Amino acid sequence: MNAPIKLQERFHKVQLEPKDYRDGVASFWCPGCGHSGVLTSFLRSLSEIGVEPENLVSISGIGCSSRLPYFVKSYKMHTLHGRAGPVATGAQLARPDLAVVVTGGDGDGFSIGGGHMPHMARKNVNMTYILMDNHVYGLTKGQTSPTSHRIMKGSVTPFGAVEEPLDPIMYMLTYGATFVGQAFAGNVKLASQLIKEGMEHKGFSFINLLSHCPTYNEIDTAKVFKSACETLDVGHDVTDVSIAMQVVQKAKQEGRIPTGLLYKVERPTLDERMAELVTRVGGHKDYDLRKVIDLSRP
Amino acid sequence: MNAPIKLQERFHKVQLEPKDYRDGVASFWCPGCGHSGVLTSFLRSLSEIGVEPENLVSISGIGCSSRLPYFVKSYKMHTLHGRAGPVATGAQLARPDLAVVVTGGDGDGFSIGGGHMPHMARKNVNMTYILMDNHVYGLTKGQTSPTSHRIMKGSVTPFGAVEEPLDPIMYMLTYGATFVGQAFAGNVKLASQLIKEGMEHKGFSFINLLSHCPTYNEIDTAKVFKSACETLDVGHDVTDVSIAMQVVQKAKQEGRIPTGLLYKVERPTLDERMAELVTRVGGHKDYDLRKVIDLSRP
Amino acid sequence: MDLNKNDLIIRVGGEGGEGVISVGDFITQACARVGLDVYTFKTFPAEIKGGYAMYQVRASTEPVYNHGDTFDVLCAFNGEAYEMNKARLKPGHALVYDCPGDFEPDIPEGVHAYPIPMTQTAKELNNVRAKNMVAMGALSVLFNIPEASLREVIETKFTRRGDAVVQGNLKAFERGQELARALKKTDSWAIGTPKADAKRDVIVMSGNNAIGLGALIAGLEFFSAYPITPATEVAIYVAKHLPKRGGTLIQAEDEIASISQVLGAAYAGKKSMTSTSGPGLSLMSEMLGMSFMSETPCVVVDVQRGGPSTGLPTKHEQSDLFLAIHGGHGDCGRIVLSVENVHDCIGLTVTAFNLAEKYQCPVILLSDGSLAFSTQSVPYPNPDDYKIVNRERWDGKGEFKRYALTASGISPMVDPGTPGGMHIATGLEHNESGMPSYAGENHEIMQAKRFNKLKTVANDMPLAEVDGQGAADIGVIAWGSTIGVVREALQRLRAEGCKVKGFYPKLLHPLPVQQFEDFGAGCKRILLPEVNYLGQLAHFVRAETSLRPESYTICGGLPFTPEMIVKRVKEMLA
Amino acid sequence: MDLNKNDLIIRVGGEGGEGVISVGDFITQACARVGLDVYTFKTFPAEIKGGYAMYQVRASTEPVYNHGDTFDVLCAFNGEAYEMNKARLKPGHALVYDCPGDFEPDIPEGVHAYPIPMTQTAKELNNVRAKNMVAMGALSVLFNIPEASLREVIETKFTRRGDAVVQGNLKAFERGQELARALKKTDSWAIGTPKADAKRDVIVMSGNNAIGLGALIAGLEFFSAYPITPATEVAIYVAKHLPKRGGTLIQAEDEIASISQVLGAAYAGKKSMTSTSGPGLSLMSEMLGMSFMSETPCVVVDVQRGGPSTGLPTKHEQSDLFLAIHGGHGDCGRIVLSVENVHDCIGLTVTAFNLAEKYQCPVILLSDGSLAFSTQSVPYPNPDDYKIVNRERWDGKGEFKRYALTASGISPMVDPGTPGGMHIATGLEHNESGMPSYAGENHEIMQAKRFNKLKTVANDMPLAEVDGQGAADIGVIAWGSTIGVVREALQRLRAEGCKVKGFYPKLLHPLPVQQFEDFGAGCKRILLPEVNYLGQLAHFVRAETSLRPESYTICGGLPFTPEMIVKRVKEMLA
Ligand SMILES: Cc1ncc(C[n+]2csc(CCOP(=O)(O)OP(=O)(O)O)c2C)c(N)n1
Ligand SMILES: Cc1ncc(C[n+]2csc(CCOP(=O)(O)OP(=O)(O)O)c2C)c(N)n1
Ligand code: SF4
Ligand code: SF4
Ligand SMILES: [Mg+2]
Ligand SMILES: [Mg+2]
Repeated sequence: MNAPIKLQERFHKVQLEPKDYRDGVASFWCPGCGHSGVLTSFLRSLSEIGVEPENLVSISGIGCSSRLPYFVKSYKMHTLHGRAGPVATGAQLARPDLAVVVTGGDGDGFSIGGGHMPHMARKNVNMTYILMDNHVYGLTKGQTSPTSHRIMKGSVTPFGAVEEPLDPIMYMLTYGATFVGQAFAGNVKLASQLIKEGMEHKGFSFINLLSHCPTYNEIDTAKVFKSACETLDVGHDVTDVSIAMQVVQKAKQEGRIPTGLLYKVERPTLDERMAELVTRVGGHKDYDLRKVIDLSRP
Repeated sequence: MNAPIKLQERFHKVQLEPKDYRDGVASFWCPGCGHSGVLTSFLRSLSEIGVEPENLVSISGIGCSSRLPYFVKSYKMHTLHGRAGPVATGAQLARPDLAVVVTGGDGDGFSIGGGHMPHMARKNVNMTYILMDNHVYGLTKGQTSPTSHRIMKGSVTPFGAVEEPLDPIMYMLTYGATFVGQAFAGNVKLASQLIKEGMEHKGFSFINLLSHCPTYNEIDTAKVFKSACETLDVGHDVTDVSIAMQVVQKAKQEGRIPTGLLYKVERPTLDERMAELVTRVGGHKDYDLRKVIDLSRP
Repeated sequence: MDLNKNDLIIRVGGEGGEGVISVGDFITQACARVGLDVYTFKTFPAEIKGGYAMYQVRASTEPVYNHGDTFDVLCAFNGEAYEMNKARLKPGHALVYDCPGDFEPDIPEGVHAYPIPMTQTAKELNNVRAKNMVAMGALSVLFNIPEASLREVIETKFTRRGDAVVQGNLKAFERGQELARALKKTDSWAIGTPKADAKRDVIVMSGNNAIGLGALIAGLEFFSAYPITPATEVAIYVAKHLPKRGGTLIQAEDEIASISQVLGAAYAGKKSMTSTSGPGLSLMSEMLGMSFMSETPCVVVDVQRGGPSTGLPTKHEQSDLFLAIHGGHGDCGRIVLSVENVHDCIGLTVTAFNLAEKYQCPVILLSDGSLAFSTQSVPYPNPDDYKIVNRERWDGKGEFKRYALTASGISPMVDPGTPGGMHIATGLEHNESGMPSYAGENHEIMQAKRFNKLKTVANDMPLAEVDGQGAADIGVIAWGSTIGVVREALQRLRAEGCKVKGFYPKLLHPLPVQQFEDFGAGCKRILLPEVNYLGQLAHFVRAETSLRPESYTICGGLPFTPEMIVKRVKEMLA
Repeated sequence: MDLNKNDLIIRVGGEGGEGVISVGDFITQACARVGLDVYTFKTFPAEIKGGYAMYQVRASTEPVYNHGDTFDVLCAFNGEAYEMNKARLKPGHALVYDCPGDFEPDIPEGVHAYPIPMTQTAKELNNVRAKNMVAMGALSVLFNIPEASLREVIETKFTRRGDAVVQGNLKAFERGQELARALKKTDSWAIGTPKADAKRDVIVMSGNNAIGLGALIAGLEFFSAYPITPATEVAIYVAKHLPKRGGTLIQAEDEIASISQVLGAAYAGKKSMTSTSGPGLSLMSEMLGMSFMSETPCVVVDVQRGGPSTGLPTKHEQSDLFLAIHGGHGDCGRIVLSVENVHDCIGLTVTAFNLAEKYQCPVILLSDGSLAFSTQSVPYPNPDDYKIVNRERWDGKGEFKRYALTASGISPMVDPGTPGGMHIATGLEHNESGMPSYAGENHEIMQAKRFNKLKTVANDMPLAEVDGQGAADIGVIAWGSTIGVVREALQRLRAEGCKVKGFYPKLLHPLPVQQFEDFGAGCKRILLPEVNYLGQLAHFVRAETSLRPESYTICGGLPFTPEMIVKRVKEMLA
């Protein structure tokens, strides 16, 4: 039997331009939408990683952001609102040799899909989750999302949101993601670098990209995002989760958004642990089922 | 119009014994189940709070733990697996003058119900959530729960759990719960004190009670829980979330479980913010609807 | 056609953001003001910004029941709007279009064309956003749209933005009028003159807003929803007005949380509801079973869209009936209502609450994507005219048993906080006190209790409307907004001497079987048109009555037109 | 009764934890070993620990199709077991009971009583846990349960725990035999002697395990589930054995995650499934629509329990058919199969995978609570004897269009990683390439594609079994484990000269309409017994065929018995 191909062996195989990873359909986003920056960054990182498009699986839920896979040359699934994570988990476990990337919105990921997030992270599913965080529901035309500021007036909350916004980065650090980064979507250089590193990382990588929605979010404009973003100190220790959390908490108090790679550690991935089980029982595709059936003889 | 009754005015109204809060039905738990300790603690705190049973609403999902409301004299709902939180949120918002308490299991709260947890906490719903954390699925006869240790062999994971357990306390600190405490279910003194304080706290209070399941969890026995539990330093600053997180992280590394009140702050509750909206628009029950309808005249 | 005299249909098309929707709204309002009956129809671009938007206004001196077969007048703001509608331009139609614009229409033979320099004039006026006002001015002159009313509407609408804006828009409007007056009118299309006794005490609302209003009238106190097209506007309307009544609206983290919160609030004694579309209703399946089992009232509005799955989120379909009636494990009851028009959206929402309170079970109200945004004129709804039902509450006497077996199957409820009424509401099978009981006999008795009480639901509603009298060659059964289409089709068919009858149930579950049988008994054949693939209501009619309706299903994202029904009935008669 | 000669039913009852289940299992195994046909039935306590547990074994020299009307022999380990069954003890029955024990039975007239000091003897042997072995020893002597086989089974079972445990149990077993030999046998009940040609190459499995085995035979590669009674054992079985085949099993955070993971894995080319019960199936409604719309195969096993809502989690019911067929918004297709017995659990699970792969849609397999834990002897399933279908995969030629319109409606799939096959699987309405398309015509074409392909499903399965020949006065249609009950009832009725026929569909959706019609044509009246409140299959038969079956519904948490069917048919004939 051939040894299974490892995901890492898929990288740096081809030399393609970013545009070679662009699928032929026109993007559907509004002019000036931050999501376009995410797409640009994603395409650039794919080019740098050098993965064959057919070995990339791009999965999303529902939202403006979740349209992204249509614009990328790859295998792809456009699933249901909030369910990209578990669908991607299934695809990744089925084919650990493929690069699996989820792209989706703040509502998709942290509102309806919020129940799945902890488990992908703590199980360390070997995939990359790119959150296109515009602090609003774009596709449904402007309601508050879990990352919206309290002052924001959504269409369903005309008097302003009533709750504290959540911080995706803090959540993911708590959940045990093994790679956590953040960037402004307009900063293609940093964003694409984080995506590249995240995809190369063995384990669950989470990248929060602050992506402005000029149509429905008047508060968190590109300008606001840009000026709040502050790159991490050069000496930032990415292996200590407490430090990462403190950085985030401190920045928040000061109204800043820390960007760059916040946290990165290694631990066994879910598919590795699954493969371990198979090895432990001497399992293989042609294992004689009669041996199993015989166990039920009276 | 009478000023609405505030929840706090409901307390210290009656002098009842713990047993007076016990409903007549026999408990259904196995002998030696930690959940019995939770019940004892809950009854004791009710007696100390002195709330009339009819002003208490006790809500649960599904699990061994979720049977608890049957044993408490109160208004109560036995809802669906994972849904106690949002059901309780609805009840609390409908009747902010009543004491609303959720009791439920680790699976109920952090597996299927995990998507609701962040939102109750960050919205600061004025209720108390008691997690009866036995690190296992009791009612379905012994599968791993999200808090199970990796070495635990659940019936569906006969080779051991494949993921890192999650820490309910860290989650709740991250989610923005305004009151977070922890105790061993067998420590009725501490547990009942925390429940009492949690119920008296204005805002979302979360209390994690480590509750052994002698029938399906051989690892986390009462003895193991008891010896790992360590009360917080007397000087612990409950108002600083970073300190609380550090305490938890440090204890985890050292194999200890910190118990006592970890965190407590005040901020407006969801129902307060809702009441504010009503005030802002001059709303009241008898507002003439014609004024609304007139807005749709052509 | 004789029936349609004094009945004009204007379609305005252009790029989203060009003010197409405003023009449609203004015309609608102005017509309603003078006492005309209006019924509008819109389609939105799939894109968030830009894309083709369309607004069609039908205004008549007679009651209008639907958006009509096709337009009489097309007003094209741009080339895309022209292209989208070119195929429908038939001899006799009028075309008003931007000229010079981004296109050169190739005017079909017999079409009356009126070029108006909309863009250019707006530019000349240094007010590019007022292009739509230029168009509206031209339309008002060409087709007799009540000018005074239009001016009033413009003033009312723009007042908030200051006098300069009002004047700027009025000016563009007037320029449009002048431009039109300079043209020679070759067609005879015109908005009718309202009858002397025309009812002017009306409001104009969309279906979604009307559902929100109905809920307020019914006494709504708690609302929780998660945004979803095309239902979000129900929540938006309620969000604005519910606080005025002291009520609470929550945007939840998902639909499961919404319906859960609704049940919690309902248990706590409040009239509670949620609104959603198909995907959300699917997610609520489990909790709706809890509502039935624990006998906790709730109202769920489902504004249907094109399915299955994410499907066609902005398109019209009536395809959630299977889910509404059968969605949920176990034998699980509920009441399902469906609305015909905006007027129903108010009244049947009140009914939905009344039934939920009386029967202590889930009530699902089905609306649909075209009705969601269709604005219609309806008589001013006086809140005092509605009968409001509140749940039967315990009288405080004797021992309280939440699930007491009563003759009607309805057991009084009690609000938390009431001394002596403590009990548990549970999704487990239980005895009269609410304690779990898995005894076989108990389950049979309790299921019978829960289902038997629903047997009288039909008695609480007016009989399903029968449209027409005597024996019929063809009986047409319709539901939802298809009813309005059938009404007009049958009028036309009868005008041509056909023996036809209509049957318009609003209560779809439990099905009022005897009423169906009575109707069917007077018809030789039965047609059942519905906008879905499988013929969903036809399925239930076949399963529960002796009727054998012939299904006529379409699922192209649009409602039926009267002409389609007329044609099919004639084929059957041929 | 003649038919039941050589057919004995023993019921063992006691406190959960006393070894009731072991005794039942041992007797079952021993009987199967010697070539008897066995069919067992269990009920579990609602409590986690303790409470009344019951295990009934039916063993026969002839094929057995169900658990029977009632027991012939009752073995009561304690007073509760006696109390629970006292009312069923009829003259002629045998009662074996613990004496001295915690109760003093008041032996009914005509009952053959055998007091055995079970507890006392176990204590004397210093082996209190072996009380059940004492009882089993007594039973073996009294009712001719093959002794040698029982000893073998005991040895095999306890070997792992060491020789001392084996010997201790054997000793208790022997003491039980001695105690029974000392009693005078007054009844004539005895397990039959297997025929010379009895099939001994059998396995003994529960329904849940058999579903797991069927999945393995079908080529299962990915399994994700969330625990739920009574379905968990499917996952437990698969968890043990799937890694041997290199496959992956995941316990997900909830049912929505399970079905989502299944779809992801299926898209990635793997045969994937989940198992659940009603509440979980409700939660999966939305994602099942995605499976249909995106044409991604999946197999979902629903082991039904008492509903609605949390209902009666440990009880038997067949009440998820509405949900299985109609659960999900929009017009949403799927294939629904239902199993009769353990043998079907293997074979129909293979079929479920084959159909999912061929038709690229959700396949729901319905089992039920009593079958879940019923162990039955079935012929040894040779994996090579099963036809295995794999999805049609793209041949790599030309341009790949995922949703290509083909004559069959089935479009080849392609595994990720394949050059040239890149495409999107989407829940939005789409064109042949998968690109979103909301054009009306496209939606109509694509819905037709997805539904038309399902029209041939019935051809891929054997014709639904017709039990009996010629014209019948009464035809009985049954589904699920009710079929086995009807089989025996019809045998008895025919033995009494009644003209009866049975019809046993396993494919419930799309309904094989013509087969129903053909069956119905030969019957004067049709009875349709099912264990639910609303008569769910009867609903579909009425909606989709011309038949008008008479519903016979029960929902007391237990299956039908043959006697109930016999009685009802006779009433109809009277
Ligand atoms: C079950 C379900 N509920 C609701 C919706 C409606 N819906 C579509 S996208 C969306 C939110 C989009 O916000 P986000 O995920 O932040 O993405 P964005 O559009 O901002 O990029 C919602 C509520 C849906 N499609 N499915
Ligand atoms: C939708 C749904 N899925 C699954 C179940 C089955 N179920 C009941 S309780 C439970 C888990 C119980 O574990 P936990 O919440 O930790 O409570 P415990 O019994 O340990 O106290 C599960 C999976 C269910 N009732 N509903
Ligand atoms: S609505 Fe906002 S998020 Fe959506 S495409 Fe437009 S700008 Fe982007
Ligand atoms: S199974 Fe465990 S959690 Fe459940 S009642 Fe028994 S000991 Fe308690
Ligand atoms: Mg967003
Ligand atoms: Mg637990």
